[in-house]
Amino acid sequence: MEAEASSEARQAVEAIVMVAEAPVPPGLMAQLIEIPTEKVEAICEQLAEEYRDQRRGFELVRAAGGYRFRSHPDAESYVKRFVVSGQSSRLSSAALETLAIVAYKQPLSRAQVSAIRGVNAEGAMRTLQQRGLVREVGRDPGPGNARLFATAPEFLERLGLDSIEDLPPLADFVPGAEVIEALETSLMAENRLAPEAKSDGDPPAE
Amino acid sequence: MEAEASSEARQAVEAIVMVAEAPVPPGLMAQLIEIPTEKVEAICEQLAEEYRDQRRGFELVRAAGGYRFRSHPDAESYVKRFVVSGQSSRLSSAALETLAIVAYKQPLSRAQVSAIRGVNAEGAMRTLQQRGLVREVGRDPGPGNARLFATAPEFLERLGLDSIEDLPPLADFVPGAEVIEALETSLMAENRLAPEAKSDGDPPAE
Amino acid sequence: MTRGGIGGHYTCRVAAQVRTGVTDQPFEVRTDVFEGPLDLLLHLILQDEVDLYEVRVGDIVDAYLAELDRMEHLDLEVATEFLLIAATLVQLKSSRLLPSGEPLDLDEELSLWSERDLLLARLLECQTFKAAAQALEQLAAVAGRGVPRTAGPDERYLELVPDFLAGIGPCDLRAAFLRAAASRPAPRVDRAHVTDIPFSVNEVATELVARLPGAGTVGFRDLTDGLETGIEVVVYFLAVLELYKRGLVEISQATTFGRIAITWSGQAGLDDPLIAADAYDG
Repeated sequence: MEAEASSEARQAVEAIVMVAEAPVPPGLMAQLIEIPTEKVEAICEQLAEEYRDQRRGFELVRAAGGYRFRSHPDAESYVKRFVVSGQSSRLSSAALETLAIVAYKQPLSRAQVSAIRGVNAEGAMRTLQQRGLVREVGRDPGPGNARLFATAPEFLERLGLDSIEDLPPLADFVPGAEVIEALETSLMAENRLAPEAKSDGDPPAE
Repeated sequence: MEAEASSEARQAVEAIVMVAEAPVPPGLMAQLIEIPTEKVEAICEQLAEEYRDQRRGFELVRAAGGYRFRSHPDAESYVKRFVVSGQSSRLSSAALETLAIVAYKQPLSRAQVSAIRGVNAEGAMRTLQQRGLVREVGRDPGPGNARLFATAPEFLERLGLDSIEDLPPLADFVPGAEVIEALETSLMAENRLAPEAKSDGDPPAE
Repeated sequence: MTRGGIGGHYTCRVAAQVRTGVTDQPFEVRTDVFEGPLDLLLHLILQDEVDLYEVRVGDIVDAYLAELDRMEHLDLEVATEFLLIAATLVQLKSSRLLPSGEPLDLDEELSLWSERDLLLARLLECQTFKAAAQALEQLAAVAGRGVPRTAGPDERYLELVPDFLAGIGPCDLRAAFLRAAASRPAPRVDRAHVTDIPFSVNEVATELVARLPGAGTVGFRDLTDGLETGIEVVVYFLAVLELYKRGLVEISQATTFGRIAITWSGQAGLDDPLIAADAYDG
């Protein structure tokens, strides 16, 4: 049956949209799940309808070129209480990491933030801009003329810093144990490839 | 009907957990929705069951003292394609052992961790702090005022545990009699220390 | 007892060396890395069922000294802890070698017992936590199959958030940066069925600029582990060459087809030359 066949795809769509920080384009989901884009859209429409029928507290909406979960307007008063309660007042780890990247690498483009974080930084960047912590400071003179972002004065004030130079330096960072272990493992792999190398007993030069 | 009456509360719970960045304690939801905590917990259990029955791509789980949405394990492969995040960076065995010591002996100082492992715990502790799994929780009131460390909520979340009490009991991991015997035998200076002297060169008695 | 530490790692090369002649499978343990004497002892005793008295303490000391040489500076705590355990072993061993007819001083015998018991207790504790660590890893593996939602409230509610930076200081920011830059593997969407290359040389180079400073020496294979197509590896290789050209990394390869070791040598500072560089077309 058609419905049965797409059960896995349905699950995949729900799972991906659930963990996404920004609207997920149906085309991307189509690639990931390896089904046509129209199929993804059909699944999303169907899911949105199910949530409506079941009077869920959330809805699946299409926004900014993609699908996202958000709280249902009927539950707005409770969501407001929750947000105001301050329990969600700390920056999400996604937003904090994004803010940190902007702070240390400014000025830079959204694409550069995403490249460092390894995930799409759109949503987090938007949040930070709205909160006045990050602002646009110009355009990249290179190809593409990407918008460049930097921290806003509000950011320094809130952190009690005089200038960006007062951020704790990254340079004295010492690699963690797992880096050392990975290094050892690969050194050993090398020894295995060249068994005679170990006979001289020299410690590997590094 | 009871089920009807709680429809608004149900929606509120779903909406709040949907907008949360971290597990939401049932007590907090109870305050916000103005219903008893047990009621919140009952709603959450019911919702979790519904999602299971409907083979949703997400689940509602209890972790680190609260409820949160999470992608369903069945959709793991698709979600992995979509996000490359924390769980794919595995901890080294050194970091894991250190983490286990902190988890079961918390709060404790770095020196205490080092004493148990017989190796300097600095590197592993730093890694764990960076990963947000371990955090400083205060100072030892005794001499030296050593910093004390404990696991962070992120630790419980990563392990899918609700609280530290849910850790498997440490007693389960105490080596079995045969291991203890092997260790004892190996450390035994048999001629001198064994209860009854044995003829030299014989393997120790089983 | 000194509560020092051992930072030295006993590589398997060491273990194989001490056990020469004891087992006929000297290469079997090559995948292990030992952290300190407790770890090594546990391994020798449990995994290989070696009679401890067959192990030449001198070999362990030699191997350990070689290990210390390899470390950049001598850590006194490391050395102390090691010597303590080595001394205990020597004492236990020597007591066994003494002619059996000659009675030991009672005090000596008691102290020998207590040394042994202390070492035994530490080994047991160490073994217990090793097993616990494995259990935790399994729990994490099960829980890690799902990814938690961290999206937070959408824009409609954001202005209601009372204090966005509550409890966050400069050090939290630094930790967040290191988390974002260092512990995250390369951004990768599995697009094996799509022909285009998922990232450009410039993107990879930017990523490496974030990852490599402070990461010590990293093998090329560590960087490309998990990539699926040859072309992706090529993009990484080009990115590394680009960094080399700009004098940001040192590259070395000890043997033909051996490990390519990459070490950051540029400024790990705010003025990052690559960020301002022209984009490559991949």
